[in-house]
Amino acid sequence: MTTEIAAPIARYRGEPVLQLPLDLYIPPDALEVFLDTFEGPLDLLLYLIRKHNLDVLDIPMARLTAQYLEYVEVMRRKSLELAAEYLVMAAVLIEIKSRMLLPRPPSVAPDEEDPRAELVRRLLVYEQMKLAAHRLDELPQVGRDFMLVQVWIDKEADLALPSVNAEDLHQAWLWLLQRASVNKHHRVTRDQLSVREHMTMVLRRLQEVSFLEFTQLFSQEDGVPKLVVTLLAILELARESMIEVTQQEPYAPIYVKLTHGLSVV
Amino acid sequence: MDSPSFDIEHVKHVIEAALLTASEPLQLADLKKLFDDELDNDALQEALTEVAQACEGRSIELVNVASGWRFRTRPEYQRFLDRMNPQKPPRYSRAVLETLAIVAYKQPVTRGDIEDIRGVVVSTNLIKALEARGWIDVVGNREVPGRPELFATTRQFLDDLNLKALTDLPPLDDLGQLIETVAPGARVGGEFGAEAGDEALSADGEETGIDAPADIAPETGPTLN
Amino acid sequence: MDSPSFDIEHVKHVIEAALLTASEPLQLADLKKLFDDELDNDALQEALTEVAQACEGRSIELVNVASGWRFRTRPEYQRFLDRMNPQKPPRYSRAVLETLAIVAYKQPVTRGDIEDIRGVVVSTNLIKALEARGWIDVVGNREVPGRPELFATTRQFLDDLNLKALTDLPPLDDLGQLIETVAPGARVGGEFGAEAGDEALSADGEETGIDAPADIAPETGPTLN
Repeated sequence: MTTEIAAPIARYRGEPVLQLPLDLYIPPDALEVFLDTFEGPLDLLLYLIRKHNLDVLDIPMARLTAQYLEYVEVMRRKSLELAAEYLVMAAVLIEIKSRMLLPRPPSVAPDEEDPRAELVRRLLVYEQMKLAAHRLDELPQVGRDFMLVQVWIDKEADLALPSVNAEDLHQAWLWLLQRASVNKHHRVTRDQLSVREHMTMVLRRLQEVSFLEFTQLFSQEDGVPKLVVTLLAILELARESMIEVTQQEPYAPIYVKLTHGLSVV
Repeated sequence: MDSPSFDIEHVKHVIEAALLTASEPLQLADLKKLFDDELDNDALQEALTEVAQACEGRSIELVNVASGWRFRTRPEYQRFLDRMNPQKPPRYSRAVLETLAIVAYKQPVTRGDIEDIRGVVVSTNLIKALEARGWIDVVGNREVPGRPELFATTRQFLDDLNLKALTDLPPLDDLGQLIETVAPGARVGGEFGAEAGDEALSADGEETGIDAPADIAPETGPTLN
Repeated sequence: MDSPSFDIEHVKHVIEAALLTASEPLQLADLKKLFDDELDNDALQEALTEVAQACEGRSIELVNVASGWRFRTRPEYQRFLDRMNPQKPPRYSRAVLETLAIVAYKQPVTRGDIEDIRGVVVSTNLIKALEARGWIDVVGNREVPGRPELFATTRQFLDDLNLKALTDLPPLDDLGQLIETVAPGARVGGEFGAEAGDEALSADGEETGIDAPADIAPETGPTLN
């Protein structure tokens, strides 16, 4: 290179880069987050290429592969959950690199592809879509950037009831997550739902009668899972002070009733 | 308001936009929220009157019903609208759907629980509408001051949604991955120095948050979440 | 029509009432049903133009989207409306947005196509979220083993983004331009000189197929890498 040290070899985000960073330094604490920042190996590779201002048509494979592997290695050392795609890409990079090291006969057929061509094609197509996604998100969107007009029609005969399906509830929950940023908090799995469902069932039964003996809430035909779920439901109801569980003395029957014994609602 | 910057034309336009897009009638208190500067009732009333007057001779009118102000079509236009009729079933508002989702997934819940999760007040009308539809009902009271009613979904809800049990509802486990939880600036994946720190923080917050759900699901303890 | 009783004011009012109350965009064919007398397209179009003009300077506007005509609020009023109603649709994660972009620009695509372009597995939930939003749906199957489903964007997707056709989407950067992203002076030549041997590739990328977008167009079907 004829360039003197003082002349920036590139500008990255407006900052002059005087020297190419020798490695990609990732603060250990940020690593997991760093991994989350990328949508996969292609995204990571693009980042490395763009960050170092590499020529996409002439990717220095040895350098890129080394950095990529270093990154993957750190992830493994940290025992982070490493998506399989990252390992597959590592193999692809190594393969390309080794093919490039093979000496080429001078009479190389003109139609022989550069070993990097396929990778480059994928990177560019991905980058194209990544940019498109960004622009798509910037388009004004109904409900977010503008609203639809809906004027009331005063019409008594209109008894058509809105319909709802399970997917609507799914979508509604997404809205909730978004607004409250509660993503990790509301883990509702099938098991928990089942407990919740049984809590409702127990409450409904207690509404019909003022109290029940504990054992009456269980039925022998129920399988073990159901018995357990029912027990969990009763415990949870008691914990949330929705029911009272009482026992006069040891070994006496246990009674369950609505708190305050109110069956009138 | 005698603030010199009070621009009645602007106020009218904003009010009109709100009234034309609201799914329910709006009260003066709702309309006030539209503006940063405190707007007094007189100014609002004046703007409403002018918006109403601007509708004269048009097909819609601004009316004040029990629950607030709303636009409606003038009855004489009904016969034309009927011709177009392909009565598409109306859709529930997002407020209704969210409330229903909370009752379905977190039952039994009080109105307070719903409000905590949604972050907004839940109107009585909304609860009543779901009760009238036969989809939710009261299954008890929680033993806390005020003894709030506990709502749960009904058998009919399952029937109408063609479900056999609540467990047939779509699981919600990994929905969190679908929405943006990081700062929008972080998306380009370009620089991660400064932002990485913030994200690390929120990642931590999330983990500890699991043990302290009190702010979102008050009475529901850690065991169920 | 040149019927003497043709009253454009009346037509405008009726059209406006229909558009203000409709839950979906209306097409000319829908609007025609509003009138007993046959109304020709020119007259309707004229009335629509006048209704649209009457909105100038107001907070709503009449727009023509993929499924027809409808009113919407102008985006500059959104910040006021947000104050009253903090509920916003979810801001999707990059994974969702990239998937949406691939379906929008490369449709029809299979899940496998999406995974090939993104280089990662695409979760079922992600696809479901876009389907539930009504933005993508299945339009067929590709005739290869497994008959994978082909996804495309819906009319509602265009409507929700206020677009009339897919051609209104922001244009893609062409691949050639992405290659140029590196400033000419920024070549790293020296340091990687040893490897930079094959100038052939960078000199005429065409032979390598990099400049030939046909290669990556959806028509190439299942071979799409």
